[in-house]
This record gives sequence, C-alpha cells and structure tokens, in this order.
Amino acid sequence: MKTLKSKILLNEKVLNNIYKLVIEFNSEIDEIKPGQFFMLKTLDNSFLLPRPISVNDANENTVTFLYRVEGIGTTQICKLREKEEIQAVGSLGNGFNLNELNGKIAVVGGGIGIAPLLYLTKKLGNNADVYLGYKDCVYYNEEFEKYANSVTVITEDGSSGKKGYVTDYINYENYDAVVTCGPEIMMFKISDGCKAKNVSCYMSLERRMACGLGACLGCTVETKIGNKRACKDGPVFLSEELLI
Amino acid sequence: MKTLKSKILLNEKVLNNIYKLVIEFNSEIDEIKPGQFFMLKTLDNSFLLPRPISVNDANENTVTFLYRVEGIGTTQICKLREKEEIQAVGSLGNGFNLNELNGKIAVVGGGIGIAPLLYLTKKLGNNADVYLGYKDCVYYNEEFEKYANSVTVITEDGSSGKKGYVTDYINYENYDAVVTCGPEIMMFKISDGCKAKNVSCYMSLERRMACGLGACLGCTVETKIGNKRACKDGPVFLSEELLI
Amino acid sequence: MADLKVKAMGMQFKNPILTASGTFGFGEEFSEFYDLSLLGGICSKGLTLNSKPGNTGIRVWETPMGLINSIGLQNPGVDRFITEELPKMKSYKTKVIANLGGNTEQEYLTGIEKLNNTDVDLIELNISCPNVKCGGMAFGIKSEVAFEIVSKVKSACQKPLMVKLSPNAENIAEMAVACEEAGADSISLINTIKAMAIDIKKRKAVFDNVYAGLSGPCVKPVALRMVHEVCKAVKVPVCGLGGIMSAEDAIEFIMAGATLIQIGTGNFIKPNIAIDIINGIEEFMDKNNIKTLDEIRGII
Amino acid sequence: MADLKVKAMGMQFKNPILTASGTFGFGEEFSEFYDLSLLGGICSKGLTLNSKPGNTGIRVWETPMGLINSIGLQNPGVDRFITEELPKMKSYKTKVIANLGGNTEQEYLTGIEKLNNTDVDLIELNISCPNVKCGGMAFGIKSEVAFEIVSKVKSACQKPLMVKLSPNAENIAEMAVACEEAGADSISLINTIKAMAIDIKKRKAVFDNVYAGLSGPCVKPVALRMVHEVCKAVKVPVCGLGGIMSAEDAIEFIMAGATLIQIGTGNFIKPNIAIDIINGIEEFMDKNNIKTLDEIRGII
Ligand SMILES: Cc1cc2nc3c(=O)[nH]c(=O)nc-3n(C[C@H](O)[C@H](O)[C@H](O)COP(=O)(O)OP(=O)(O)OC[C@H]3O[C@@H](n4cnc5c(N)ncnc54)[C@H](O)[C@@H]3O)c2cc1C
Ligand SMILES: Cc1cc2nc3c(=O)[nH]c(=O)nc-3n(C[C@H](O)[C@H](O)[C@H](O)COP(=O)(O)OP(=O)(O)OC[C@H]3O[C@@H](n4cnc5c(N)ncnc54)[C@H](O)[C@@H]3O)c2cc1C
Ligand SMILES: Cc1cc2nc3c(=O)[nH]c(=O)nc-3n(C[C@H](O)[C@H](O)[C@H](O)COP(=O)(O)O)c2cc1C
Ligand SMILES: Cc1cc2nc3c(=O)[nH]c(=O)nc-3n(C[C@H](O)[C@H](O)[C@H](O)COP(=O)(O)O)c2cc1C
Ligand code: FES
Ligand code: FES
Repeated sequence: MKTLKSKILLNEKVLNNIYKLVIEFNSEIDEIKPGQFFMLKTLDNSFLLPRPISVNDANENTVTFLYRVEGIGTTQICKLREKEEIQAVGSLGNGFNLNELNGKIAVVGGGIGIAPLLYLTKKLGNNADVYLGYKDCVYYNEEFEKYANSVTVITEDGSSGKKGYVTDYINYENYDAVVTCGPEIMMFKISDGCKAKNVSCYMSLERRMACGLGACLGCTVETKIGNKRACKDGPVFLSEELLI
Repeated sequence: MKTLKSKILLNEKVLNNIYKLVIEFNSEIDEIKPGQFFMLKTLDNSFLLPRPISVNDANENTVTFLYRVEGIGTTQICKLREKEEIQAVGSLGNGFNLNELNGKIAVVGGGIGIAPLLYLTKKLGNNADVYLGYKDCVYYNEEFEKYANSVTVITEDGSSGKKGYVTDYINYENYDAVVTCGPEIMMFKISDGCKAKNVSCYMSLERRMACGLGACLGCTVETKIGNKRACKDGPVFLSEELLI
Repeated sequence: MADLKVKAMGMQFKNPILTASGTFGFGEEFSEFYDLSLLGGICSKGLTLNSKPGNTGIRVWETPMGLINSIGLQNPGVDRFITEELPKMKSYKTKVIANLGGNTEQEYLTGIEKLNNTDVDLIELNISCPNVKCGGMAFGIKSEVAFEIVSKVKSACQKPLMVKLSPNAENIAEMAVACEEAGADSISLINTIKAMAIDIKKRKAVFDNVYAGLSGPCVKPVALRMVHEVCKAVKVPVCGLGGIMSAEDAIEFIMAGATLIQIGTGNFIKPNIAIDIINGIEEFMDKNNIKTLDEIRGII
Repeated sequence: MADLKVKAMGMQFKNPILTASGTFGFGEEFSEFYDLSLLGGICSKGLTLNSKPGNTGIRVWETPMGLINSIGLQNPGVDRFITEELPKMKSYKTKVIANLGGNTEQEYLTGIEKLNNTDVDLIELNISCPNVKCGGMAFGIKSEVAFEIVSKVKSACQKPLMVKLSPNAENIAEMAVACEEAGADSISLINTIKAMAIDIKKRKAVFDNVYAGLSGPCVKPVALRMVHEVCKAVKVPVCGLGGIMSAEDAIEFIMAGATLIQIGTGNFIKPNIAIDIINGIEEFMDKNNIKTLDEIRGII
C-alpha cells in the first residue's frame, strides 16, 4: 500500500527559494528507491493538482524533499509548518535501478535537479563522482560530500567552485554510467557526451503530471517503443531509449 | 479612499472556534463607525469571495475583529499569522447612527453577533445596558464590562450567568432604543418586543455578500420602500422599515 | 512606453479594460478605491425599460473559484438610469456603456430609442441573461432568433451596438456571425454559464429560480475558447470576458483576438483589480518590447 | 444502517460510485491505495477499435480549480483491452464498464461486436470526447446525429448501453431524449467542456490541438445543472459526473436525479477519494436517517 498523508517534521528555507521538507514515513510500509518521487499537496483547496517532488533522502522513519518555490503550488507548500499534515502520496515511479549502476558512476545535477541525486549518491555507497552545476548560489553540496567519492561544484558565473557548465568538466570515458537530473538541455548534452563514448546515460525527466500514478496518461515521454508515462514507467529513462 | 490591504498584528484563538484578529489601520484615512464591517480575504486563492466581518473595536492605528470559524473562508483566515498581510477592504456599510441613539439604550447580542456591539458600546460612553446571550461557552463579556453601564450574561444551558434566552431578560419599556445583532430569530423576537412597547429597534443583518460594496445587488433586504442592500444601505436597519 | 489605446467602433478607448455589466453598479461604489477615469470604460448594470426588483431568495453563492448569481436584473429602469445614473457615470471621464436587456422586442426597441438621445457612448445589447424568466437569454440561444432581434435593434439604434452573447448559445461562432450579419458593430462574450447549486441540508435548490449564472476564474478556460472561436469567425471587434483576474489572463484574451476586455467578478474579489490589470498589461508590454496591442492581438 | 445499493439497467451496483473513464486507467494503479471491490464500478480508459498513441505536446494543464486535458484517447485498442486489461479489471470484483469511442460508425459497430462477447458488464458509448479530430464529439453535438449513431450501436449491442453526453451539445436535454429514443439504457454526463489555454510567454496555445477538455471542481455547477435538466427530460437512469470531490457533491447530483455517480479528476487529486465519498454518503444517510438513496433521489 502507498502512503497518502504524513506529518511534517520540518519545512524550512535552505537558501533563497530553496526549501527542505521532512515528513514522517514508515519505511516498513513501502521501500523507497532513489529517483522515486511523491505527489505533494496542501490539504486545503489553494491549488488543485498535487505536485511531483523527488525523494531527496529517506530513512527508516522520514523522507526528505528539497524543492524550489516556483509557482502557486510550491508557494502554498512552503507555508506549511511543523506538525501540520501534508498530502504526500508515494513513493511513486520506477527510480534508479541500482543493479544497473555498477563500476564507476558519475552523478550530474543541475540546479534543483540535484534533489533526487543525494539519495542516489548515498545508495551508491561512497563510489560516485558527483558534479553539481548551479547558476550562482550554491547549496546542498556539503550534503553530497558525506556520500560521494568526489564532489565538483560548478557555477555559471564562477562565484563558487569552477566556472562554466557542468558539461565542461565531465570526462565521460572515465565512467561506466552517468546519471543526470536537471534542465533538459543539460541532460541532452550529457547524453550526447555519453553516446560518443559509449557510456550508459540515465536521466530523470520532468513532465507535467496530473495523477503521478500512471492513470491519466498526461506525462508522455516518447520512446523508441512507444509512448511511456514519465510517472510510472519513469521518471528515470535510459537516454538511448528516448525519441527526443 | 478605502483601505485595501493591511498588516496583521495579532490573530489568535479566543475560545474554541472564536478568533480575534487585529490589523493595522490608519484612522486618518477613514473614520470607522460602529456597525461597519470589512471584507476580509487571504491573499492566496484558497477561496474566492471576501468575507464580511464586523469591526469589533477600532483605535487610531488598529482595527480589531472577532470572528467565528465557520467554513472554508474563516478557516483559511484563522491560519494567517502576525506580520503577514491580509486583504481587508473597508470600512464598509452605514453602521449605527450614534445621533439617533440617545437616552437609555439596550445593546443585545447573541452568539458571535456580539462582535460589532463592543465598539458600539464603547462609543455609547458607559451608558448602555448590555445583554449577551450564549449557547454555553461565554467569551468577551469582560471586554464589555469596560464600556457598559451594566452587562447581563445569559446562557441557554445556565452554565454561566442567567439561564435561558436573552429575550427573557429585557424590559423594553426601560429603554429609548434597543440595538441588536445575532441570530435573526432572536432579533425578530426583540423587534416584536420593542414594537409592543413603542421602542425603536436597530438591528444589524447578515446576508450573503459577493462585493460588500453595493455593486452586485446580491445582499437584498426587503424593506417597505423597496429592496435595499445589506452591505451599503445596511447592515444596520431600523426594524420597522423591514418587510421580513 | 507601451501604448494601451484601442480604436474600435469609431471610438478611442484609453485602454482595453472595461468593467462588466452587473459587477460594477454604475461606478460610484468603486470611486472610493481609485480614479475611474483610468478605465477604458464602464458598463452599466443591466437595464430594462421599466425598473425591476430582481429575484427573491438567495442571490449569490460561492463555488470552487466561481460565483453563481441570480440577481435577476434588478435595476431602476432606463428613464431613471438616464436622469439619475448617467450624469454621474459621464462625470468619471471614461467611456460609458449602457447594458440593455429586455423580455420583448418592443421593450428593447423603446429602450434603445430612449438611449439614442443620451450621451451614452455605446450600447451593449444583453441577449444573454440567464436570470430572468423569458428574459434576454431566450434571444441568445438560437442564431436565427438572435439575428431577428439584433437586426431590429440595429436599425433603431443610433449608437454603436455591441451584442453580448451567452455561452449557452447552441453554437457560439454561428451566433456571433448571425449578430454580425444583423449589423452588430461589436460582439462581447461571455455572459454567465447556466449553472445550479443544491443545499443538501435543506434538500432544496439554492436559488428560487433553480438555475442561475456562473462566473469567475472557473469559467475562464471556457470563455477564452469561445472568444477565440468567435474572433476567428467575425470581422467586427470582439470584447472578451469571463473569469479575468490578472493582466496575464487579459493578455491571453487579447492573444486570442479580443480588442476589448471586461472585468466582472474580479471587481468583487479585489475592488481595484481593473487598475492592477491595466498596469500589469503595460508592464508586460514594456518588458516584452510590445508597443501597441495590435502586435499581439489575435496571434493565436 | 444505510443501504447504498443501486439497481439500474437490470443490474445491481454495490453503491452508486463509479470511477470515470480516462481518470482511473484500468484500475490497477489505484489498487495500491484501496480495495477496488469497494467501488460500485470502474470505467475503462476510452477505447477505440484500433490502438491510439494519443496527442502530441502538453497534455495536462491546471486552471483555477480545474484541469484541461488533451490526452487524445491514447489506448491499446479493443482487442488488447479484452486480452490484457479486462481479465485484471474483472478480478477486482466490481462492475466493469467499457468506455468506447470512435471516429466512424463502422468503428463503433465493430468495437461493440468485439465487446459483446466479453464479460464486460456495461458499455459506455463516448460520443463526447473533444480531444480527437473527427472523433467522438462530432456525434455528440446535434441530437439528430446522435440519434442515428446510438440507434445503430444499440441494435448491435448485447450489453446494457450507457451513452455519455458532451456538455458541448447544442441542447443537452434534447440530446438526452434523442439518445433515450434511440435505445440508450442510461445516459451519463458530463464529459469535459471544450476549453483553451494560452502560454503568453511562448505566445502559443498550450495544446497542440488548441482546444481541449476542462474538468474538475470548476465545472461542477454546470454539470449539476445539466444533470438536473436531463433527469427531468428522460426516464432511463442517469449517471452524473463533473467535478465531484466530496460526498456532499455526490449527494447534490443524487438529489438532482442521478442514479449513478462517476468520479473523474478527483481521483488525481486524492487517490482514495472514491472511498471517502462512498463512506461520506453512508454517514450522511445514517445521520439523516435515510435508508436508501431512493428517498432523496430527484427530490429537487
Ligand atoms: C518526477 C518529478 C520530480 C520532481 N522533483 C522535484 C524536486 O525534487 N524539487 C523541485 O523543486 N522540483 C521538482 N520537480 C518539479 C516540480 O514538480 C515543479 O517545480 C512544481 O510542480 C511546480 O509547481 P508550482 O505550482 O510551484 O508551479 P506552477 O508553475 O504554478 O505549476 C503549474 C502546473 O505546472 C506544473 N509544473 C510546473 N513546473 C513543472 C516542472 N518543472 N515539471 C513538471 N510539472 C511542472 C505543476 O505541477 C502544475 O501542475 C519535479 C518534477 C517531476 C515531474
Ligand atoms: C455585515 C456582516 C457582518 C458580519 N460580522 C461577523 C463578525 O463580526 N464575526 C463573525 O464571526 N461573523 C460575521 N459575519 C458572518 C460571516 O461573514 C460568515 O460567518 C462568514 O462569511 C462565513 O464564511 P466561511 O467561508 O467561513 O463559511 P462558508 O459557509 O464556507 O461560506 C460560504 C459562503 O457563504 C457566505 N456565508 C456563510 N455564512 C454567512 C453568514 N452568516 N452571513 C453572510 N454570509 C455567509 C460566505 O460569505 C461565503 O460566501 C458577518 C456577516 C455579515 C453579512
Ligand atoms: C452579480 C452579477 C450580476 C450580473 N449582471 C449582469 C447584467 O445585469 N447584465 C449583463 O449583461 N451581465 C451581467 N452579469 C454578467 C457579467 O457581466 C459577465 O458577463 C460574467 O460575469 C462573466 O464575466 P466574469 O467571469 O469576469 O464575471 C452579471 C454577473 C454577475 C456576477
Ligand atoms: C485526463 C482525462 C482523460 C479523460 N479521458 C476520457 C476518456 O477516455 N473517455 C471519456 O469518456 N471521458 C474521458 N474523460 C472525461 C471524464 O471521464 C469525465 O467525463 C470528465 O473529466 C468530467 O468529470 P470530472 O470533473 O469528475 O473529471 C477524461 C478526463 C480526464 C481529466
Ligand atoms: S501523471 Fe498521470 S499518467 Fe503520469
Ligand atoms: S454584497 Fe454586493 S451589493 Fe451588497
């Protein structure tokens, strides 16, 4: 059975419009895989559709989310306080298949796309090289230090870490697989890089979702074997399967 | 010019589902008369129409409201916190005409209908006899003590003050005018009592409102001289003008 | 600097934003919130030849992001409008639109004749009010019926004539074309959508008339679609409305082809919303380097 | 103890709550949230004779208390439905309703024949999908056209036949009567309302098809009015839907005359909403000492 509602343990600003949300979750009910997400909604009617947000971290009794306040939904969610309840339906989606991620792995996140990669990095057990790309303000990189083999921070304006785009700093041939989440333009550049070097590339895609469950067929991803649902068949896809 | 938005200075529970809200208000912009109200709304879209709430008290720099959480709108309003902003459009309505309230005045409130009567009692300058009727739990009676000639508390179950209905305890012939706000059934009983003794009776009526400004014609009150708007021509009416 | 001026029906509007009939009284109530001369125009409450007391019972009811109303055209009648309200409306120094409803052809025609001799700028013919028994909307369902009444009104009318359509029309584009062919100088839409609410505790319909009219943000996606359909079908300028609550909403209607815009229910939600919308359109234009609305009108 | 059972079309439903086509997949996804045998029934995703990939571009868009969708009947086709999905659906031990759409008369008829030989409990004929080019809805606008197709389908159909109407029909009551006269055993309504959204930053319609279908709480007042109109016009049982999000909403539809209820968009908003609604109806009945729904059905 999936969880429907949870108590909020923490909902606080990390930096600017980036927030961290921790909810109660009983891992005996449902095991959470990295790359999975929850559909989040306030219990009032200030917006209609639940919002998909990836699992940033998970423990026996809690799930953590890292989210950016974008529009009406996340604005309402960020107003929720400790001890209040939130509709949190999950865990959903296929997530990353850890069995396929053997050998040397590069984990590449752009902006808020870093969110699902923390839990993945943790599950990869101090093995992954993590590349984190930001526009200017850097956040959450220290969390990655705990679980990664190496962490490279890149900012577009060079204000922290290296300057430029994450894609400038990855030597694809060093890796057995690359895992990425962030702006599509970044992910496709990475997938091209991987292709050239014959490295598998897994990406976590974002689509507008109504249900997040696989029922509405609203979140189509075109693949070589037909339309797939980002929510149920994804959000993680092997880049070579995609028709984009 | 009317005010549109204000800062919240306080929004706290008084008792059970009764809340007190204090907002910033510059009395130089608009003078507030007792019996007037504001249209209140949260700045988000958790509900659509602003809600009419009477002025419970007013000072140079603040307005106080006393409200009961009833449905979706008041539930959202009661979640607002200090320092947040609220859409508070006012002050609106005709209010009580203090010039007409001379001599000995009885002020009779039932339930949350006591809200507008505090500011009125204050403006009447320690002259009024106040009758407050409650179902069981008594609140805010002490505030009235400050400004009234006398305060009589009546509860239906007799748990505090006298037992029964307010209407059992008023000697209409002792008064030059009676002012009332509360359930319509109570107000009409009072107006009948007044009529019998030839005493003027002013009542503050509640109607469903869309605009609160006099523009939508949604809040009709039938009077001997045609349809009136509860929001603009009222909410205070002389009972003998009504066709109800 | 963006230029918001709009030319339509041989007139110039300061900007495309009008306030919708029945949601703005005759303007007075809103003059306590802002300077009404900033508006493109003001539509009067729906008028009928003779005064009307309106409907009994509950008249307004909130729904999810919507409002159902059953006012029933309560109004002082055309004569008192002309003597009591119009002079005040004219003093606000913006376009004054008289919204005229009616139960019979003769009522419409007599109303028009009276308004001809006033300094009303424009007449909006309401063939779409769902809230009076045999009133208005009967003319607004079938295109043939609308064609008849609009033709007659047009030949009597010495003012520019805007015909306000009902979303309950059988075919909205056909209806608009029929009105255009009958001589309408402009089309406005949408009026409210026929709707219903039930009070399950009382086991009764909320409204004495059972059905009433839905407006507000909830209807916007439907209104926008209808405005787009009508803009593709007619050549006369179209005035779009229905659930507009922000400059972004208004720009959607303009991109769908609307020349003018009306703000209805929004006036209840935030009394100065029309001004926010005017300012917001200007900002959008400035930010996107749009000089006049012609550049984006009807680009969808 | 309240009895929620409903008899209609010669069948008994455990309760009046069905899940609406296109909003519940084939049920499987929701079995992770509750025991599907608690439902009155499940409608399949809209099927077509041959499989369909659905529409390109953005498919779902949120509006104030509403959802616009342009899925475009993506489905595996009737054959694969029968072999792959139906056995699973039947295993949930509730009524299984096959929702069938089509572009041509022949497509409908061949689809019906295939479904005749299955253990589908009921066929819902979709003449109302706004999201496929010449699909479905063309049949659902004019009563005469609907009469033709429903008559033909009915004579081919060996299952009870429920016809799903479009709110975009010219005249909803007339349409329902036409379908009843053509032999429909039941009428369901409403499908989505034709709507539109524009992305003003991209200066483009949100949907590749420009128009798409609106559903959710925002449409409830309109859906309720149409269900009431139809219940007054026909004798066959009516299945009401459109924006139902709570037991109170469902009871409004029942008081308006609906025999059955469908929950659509609500399933997305709260995956176990249908169960909340069933429980809520039961509570309401117990509290108000209502023994069967017949006592309140159609009392408005
Ligand atoms: C599988 C998945 C995982 C995600 N994980 C995270 C995460 O961990 N942290 C985070 O900050 N964001 C994440 N996102 C993006 C997040 O869902 C959107 O930022 C959010 O839905 C925006 O909602 P809003 O109401 O604030 O914005 P609005 O723009 O007001 O939203 C309007 C509508 O558009 C949809 N929408 C808007 N932006 C996006 C988007 N980028 N992707 C999908 N739908 C969108 C919303 O869901 C909503 O239906 C994820 C998206 C997906 C699909
Ligand atoms: C002039 C005036 C002054 C008022 N002053 C106060 C006050 O000081 N304190 C207080 O607690 N209440 C007061 N009320 C009543 C208050 O407005 C309603 O309790 C409130 O609108 C309920 O809103 P809701 O969203 O919580 O309830 P819901 O039932 O969810 O509201 C749904 C709709 O019904 C309307 N509505 C519901 N109950 C009433 C009602 N009793 N009167 C009018 N409309 C109603 C709402 O405004 C809204 O449009 C006053 C009403 C009026 C007309
Ligand atoms: C309370 C109310 C009264 C209305 N009265 C009239 C009227 O008298 N004449 C008219 O043509 N339209 C009337 N309308 C319809 C509005 O002018 C407008 O067409 C409709 O509400 C849709 O726009 P909106 O969603 O912006 O409100 C009324 C609407 C409301 C809400
Ligand atoms: C995403 C989505 C897909 C839909 N697909 C179908 C469909 O395939 N066949 C059909 O008859 N109706 C379909 N509908 C319409 C619903 O079944 C229902 O009639 C409509 O959404 C109104 O009900 P609601 O407001 O409860 O959602 C779909 C609706 C949505 C939101
Ligand atoms: S969001 Fe509904 S199927 Fe993916
Ligand atoms: S509430 Fe609009 S006129 Fe009174």
